[in-house]
Amino acid sequence: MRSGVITRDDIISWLQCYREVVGEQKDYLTQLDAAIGDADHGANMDRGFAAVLAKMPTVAEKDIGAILKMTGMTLVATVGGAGGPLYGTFFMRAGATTDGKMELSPLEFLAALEAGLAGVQQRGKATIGEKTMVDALTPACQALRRALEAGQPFAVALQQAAQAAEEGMKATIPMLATKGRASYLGERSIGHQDPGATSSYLLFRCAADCFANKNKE
Amino acid sequence: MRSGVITRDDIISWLQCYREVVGEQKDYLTQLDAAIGDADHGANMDRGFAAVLAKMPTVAEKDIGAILKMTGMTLVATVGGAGGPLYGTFFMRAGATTDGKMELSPLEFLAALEAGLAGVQQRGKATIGEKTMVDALTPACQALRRALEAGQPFAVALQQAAQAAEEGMKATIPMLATKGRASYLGERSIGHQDPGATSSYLLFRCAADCFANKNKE
Amino acid sequence: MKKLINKPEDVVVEELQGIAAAHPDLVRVHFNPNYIVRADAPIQGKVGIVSGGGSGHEPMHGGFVGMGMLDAACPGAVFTSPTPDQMFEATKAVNGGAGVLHIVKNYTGDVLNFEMAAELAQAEGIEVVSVVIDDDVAVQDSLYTAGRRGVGTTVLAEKICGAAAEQGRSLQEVADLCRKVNGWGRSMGMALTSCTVPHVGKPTFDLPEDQMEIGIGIHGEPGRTRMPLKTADEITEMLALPIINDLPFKAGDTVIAMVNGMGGTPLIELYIVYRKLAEICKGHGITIARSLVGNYITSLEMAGCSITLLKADDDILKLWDAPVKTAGLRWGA
Amino acid sequence: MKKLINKPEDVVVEELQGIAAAHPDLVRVHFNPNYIVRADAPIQGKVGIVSGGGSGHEPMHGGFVGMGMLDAACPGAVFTSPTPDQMFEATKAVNGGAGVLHIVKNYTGDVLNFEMAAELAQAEGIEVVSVVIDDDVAVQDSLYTAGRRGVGTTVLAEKICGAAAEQGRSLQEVADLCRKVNGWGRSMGMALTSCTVPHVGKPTFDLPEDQMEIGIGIHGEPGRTRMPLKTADEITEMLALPIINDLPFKAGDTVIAMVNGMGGTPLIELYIVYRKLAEICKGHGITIARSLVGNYITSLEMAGCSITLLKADDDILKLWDAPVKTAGLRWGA
Ligand SMILES: Nc1ncnc2c1ncn2[C@@H]1O[C@H](COP(=O)(O)OP(=O)(O)O)[C@@H](O)[C@H]1O
Ligand SMILES: Nc1ncnc2c1ncn2[C@@H]1O[C@H](COP(=O)(O)OP(=O)(O)O)[C@@H](O)[C@H]1O
Ligand SMILES: [Mg+2]
Ligand SMILES: [Mg+2]
Ligand SMILES: [Mg+2]
Ligand SMILES: [Mg+2]
Repeated sequence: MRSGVITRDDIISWLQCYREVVGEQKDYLTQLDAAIGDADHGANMDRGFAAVLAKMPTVAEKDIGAILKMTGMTLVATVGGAGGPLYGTFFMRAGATTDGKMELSPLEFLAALEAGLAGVQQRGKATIGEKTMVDALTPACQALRRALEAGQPFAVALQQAAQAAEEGMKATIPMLATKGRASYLGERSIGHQDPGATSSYLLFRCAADCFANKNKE
Repeated sequence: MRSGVITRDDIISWLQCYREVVGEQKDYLTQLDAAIGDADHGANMDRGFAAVLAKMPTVAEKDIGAILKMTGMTLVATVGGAGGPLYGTFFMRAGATTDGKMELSPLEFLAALEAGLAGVQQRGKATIGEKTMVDALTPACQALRRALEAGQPFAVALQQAAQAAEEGMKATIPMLATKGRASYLGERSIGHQDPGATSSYLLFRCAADCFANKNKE
Repeated sequence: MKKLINKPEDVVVEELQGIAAAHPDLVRVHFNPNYIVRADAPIQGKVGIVSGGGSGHEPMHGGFVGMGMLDAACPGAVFTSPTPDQMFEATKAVNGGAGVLHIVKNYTGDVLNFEMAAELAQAEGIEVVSVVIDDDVAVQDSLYTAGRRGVGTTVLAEKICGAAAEQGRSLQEVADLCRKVNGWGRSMGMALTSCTVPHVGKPTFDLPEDQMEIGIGIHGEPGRTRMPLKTADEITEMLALPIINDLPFKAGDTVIAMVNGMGGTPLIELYIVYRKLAEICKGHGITIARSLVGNYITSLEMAGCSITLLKADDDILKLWDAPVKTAGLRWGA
Repeated sequence: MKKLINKPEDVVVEELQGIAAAHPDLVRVHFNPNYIVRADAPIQGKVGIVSGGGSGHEPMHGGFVGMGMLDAACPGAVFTSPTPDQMFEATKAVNGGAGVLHIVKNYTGDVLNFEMAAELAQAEGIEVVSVVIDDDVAVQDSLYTAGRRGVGTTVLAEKICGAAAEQGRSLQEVADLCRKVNGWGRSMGMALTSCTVPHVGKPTFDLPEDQMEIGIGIHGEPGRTRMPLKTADEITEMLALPIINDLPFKAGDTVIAMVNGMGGTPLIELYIVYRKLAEICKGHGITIARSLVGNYITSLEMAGCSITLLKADDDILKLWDAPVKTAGLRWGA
């Protein structure tokens, strides 16, 4: 494939990669949720992405927008909790910006992610610093934009985005939660890493890993 | 006091002694009951004899029969379980045979105990070998009668009775329970000492200790 | 020991004070001796029904006092049967001139104390008939032993006989009905955990994380056998089949089915057990006409369940459907 | 993990199958998407009431479906709010043309999923009003946070609004009533033990033998503070006083009081708590006009309790007394 171009197959392998990672990290995510939530984030994400993969055949041949919208709608219909509507909205919005497209430029891919993040914030009303997935998604999108605008190769940019997501995730540890279930704990929410920020970091980590070959050509 | 004569004060100190012993052995009796019953025999006996001692003033000046009847009625009214009606009947029957008496001969004391045992068997329908208090009371009464008829001093006879009660109590360990709560365990009742046989042994142990001085005069 | 209590020795009295405060419309609570009676007792011309037993089985029996069920309940200390003076006073308090039925669970202590109470009441000219419930198939019945324990069928007998008394049936008729219900009811229970008697302070028995007790009673006693933990479906079969085979319940029989929690098991699990029980009954051609799923006859906070099946004819079903107004069981009123 | 279950992933579906088998007279259960509806839904001209949330809180909400209470309940996975398609389908199933009220507990997940469902239903021309219950005084309220949790008042709101809908009140009226009940209801809970989510297999948090959690929610979350175990009377004060001071409830107020068990606490303990609660209310000049003592909104097998006080006027009391016929709450029918 041509360097820096994301095909529908790339999107599918990204989602497949994420489904596997969520499966492996299921217990870890649930443990994080047990500390400041209700011990189901791992099970929720695992259930949701297993369903997404099962539905892949229904979008065979379909465009990237259709794949991402199917992903969002499936998450909404199978995950529940806060994670379901939020990740569901993330992918549905991303899908809306990529309607009809069979491939994306790095900047189009970024635009899709930014639209997804905007949707998450619209639904969840969370801003940065409230100890949620927004704290991983926001710096990740910002880093990706910075890198691409600086002319970095896509794979490098994605590595930087994943790194920013990881730092955002770690930054949730000292935060006092003011949104989501963890907010009920008040002071006791401090000192724990947010599970949703963690699953969001993993999403960018998978992108970086999947598209790693994108500049080697 | 004259050798071998049991006064109402002797009876009272016997009951006082038993109340103390039951208090000390409360947890032990309850443990035994936990293994093959419902973990309340110690608490039941402790509650009952605390009440008996509290009522002692009501029989000040009264005869031995009145003291024993009060004891039985108080046990019936405060113990509950199987222990309450059985020990209650034991003392009520013993009281009936000592009506109006201010003192007892050793044989009269024995007759009172035998009447009590008969009452227990009439109420509970248990015969020897069913893993109940009857297995301690029966050999104790038999040993006391044998010793007294052989002309043994009262204190010596009581020591032998207490020893027989202890052997009877230990003999319940290998028994398969066929009466009382322990019978529901079937085979699993084997290998445990019966709590009621244990509290009955302690009753004779107290008698032997209280009346120990009865031949030294 | 982790319990919402103050002093262990005050548990029963404070519970009774709570019941009195919570249900003044349904019951009155008498202290020394302790018993719970219908707020409107005695009811002239109606057969009175008195039951009782150790505390720790809530809602049984106090939660079943009210219109269409019990006239009085006598709570003993935790897991210790009450004393004769309680049943004697309760019997007098509910006697409306038509006599009083004592529903007694078959435990030596309960039987002996109710027996003494009946003797006292009869001495005062009150007609008393006692019916002993012994429905636990985990215990082999025998003339030479204490026989079977009284468990889940007691709840159904109290509801059905209560309705019959409410209809104005005679003491003999209500007693005969109670014997019929006892003859047609069978139960068996199991435990996932032990329970802790307040004045003891530690679990009555230790049950490893991977073990369960089958054939337990309702006093935290260990059961007939201990075995490795099994699935809900396997456990339901281990309880249901001995019950079905004991009566035996036959194809074409109609039953009232109860899946009862032991106190610490949540409803979500009891419904999973009921699901399998319904499947098993169906497989045997047995029709479940009515059901109860919940905590009705418990052992403090023990986790586990029991199953009761009661063969039911039209009379029993009509009496079952009749209005009942108690804290623990209520419909049609 | 000791539970009466088969596979953790089958817990909710098998529970629903059990409910369907046990209560065919009261409810129908729909699978994929999962929801429980009144056997006689939809009722033409009556406002429909739909609630829902994660499973593990039984009898809430499925046990409250029936005449005089909910028209439908949507159970999610254990402690996970249900998905929009469940509420969307349930809303269509109960819509009798008078509109549908969504009673939503204030948890981000519940709020977001109900919100999406309401958008879908409105897109199909069904009038939907959502009322969010947020009565937990353990959580400081604030515009800048997720706010307070919805707990015990939910049960009372479902009963009271269900009766109002049964009377034929309009969607606006029933929604306004629901907001009034939420405004007048306050709750707080505590835990003696954690609980174990089936697919997790171990307790959500560890609580030493001598410690308790105060200010818990209903999802096995740890509470606001951990402290050494106290007596029932002290614990009751720690829950009741913040509730009374928050509204605040004043001398002369009439209330409906609920002492709710978290699932693993036996009735005998709940009545001991109720006893003290009644004493505290009396001391504050607050009259308890009606009460509930038992397991109504639970966290699986967690041991502990919560207290709810609802200020009540004549309208609320009349609606409270109106007939209700559900598996979990029943009287007058
Ligand atoms: N208002 C919100 N905005 C963005 N993210 C949120 C919000 N509320 C919760 N989250 C995210 O959702 C995660 C929890 O997801 P999950 O456990 O699946 O749902 P629930 O909390 O309903 O059990 C949190 O870790 C947090 O990152
Ligand atoms: N039928 C009986 N005859 C004689 N003694 C009996 C009988 N049944 C039980 N017991 C005695 O009662 C003891 C148990 O007493 P207790 O624990 O106080 O009553 P419960 O078994 O009702 O809890 C048993 O250990 C046994 O010795
Ligand atoms: Mg969660
Ligand atoms: Mg005992
Ligand atoms: Mg006992
Ligand atoms: Mg959740």
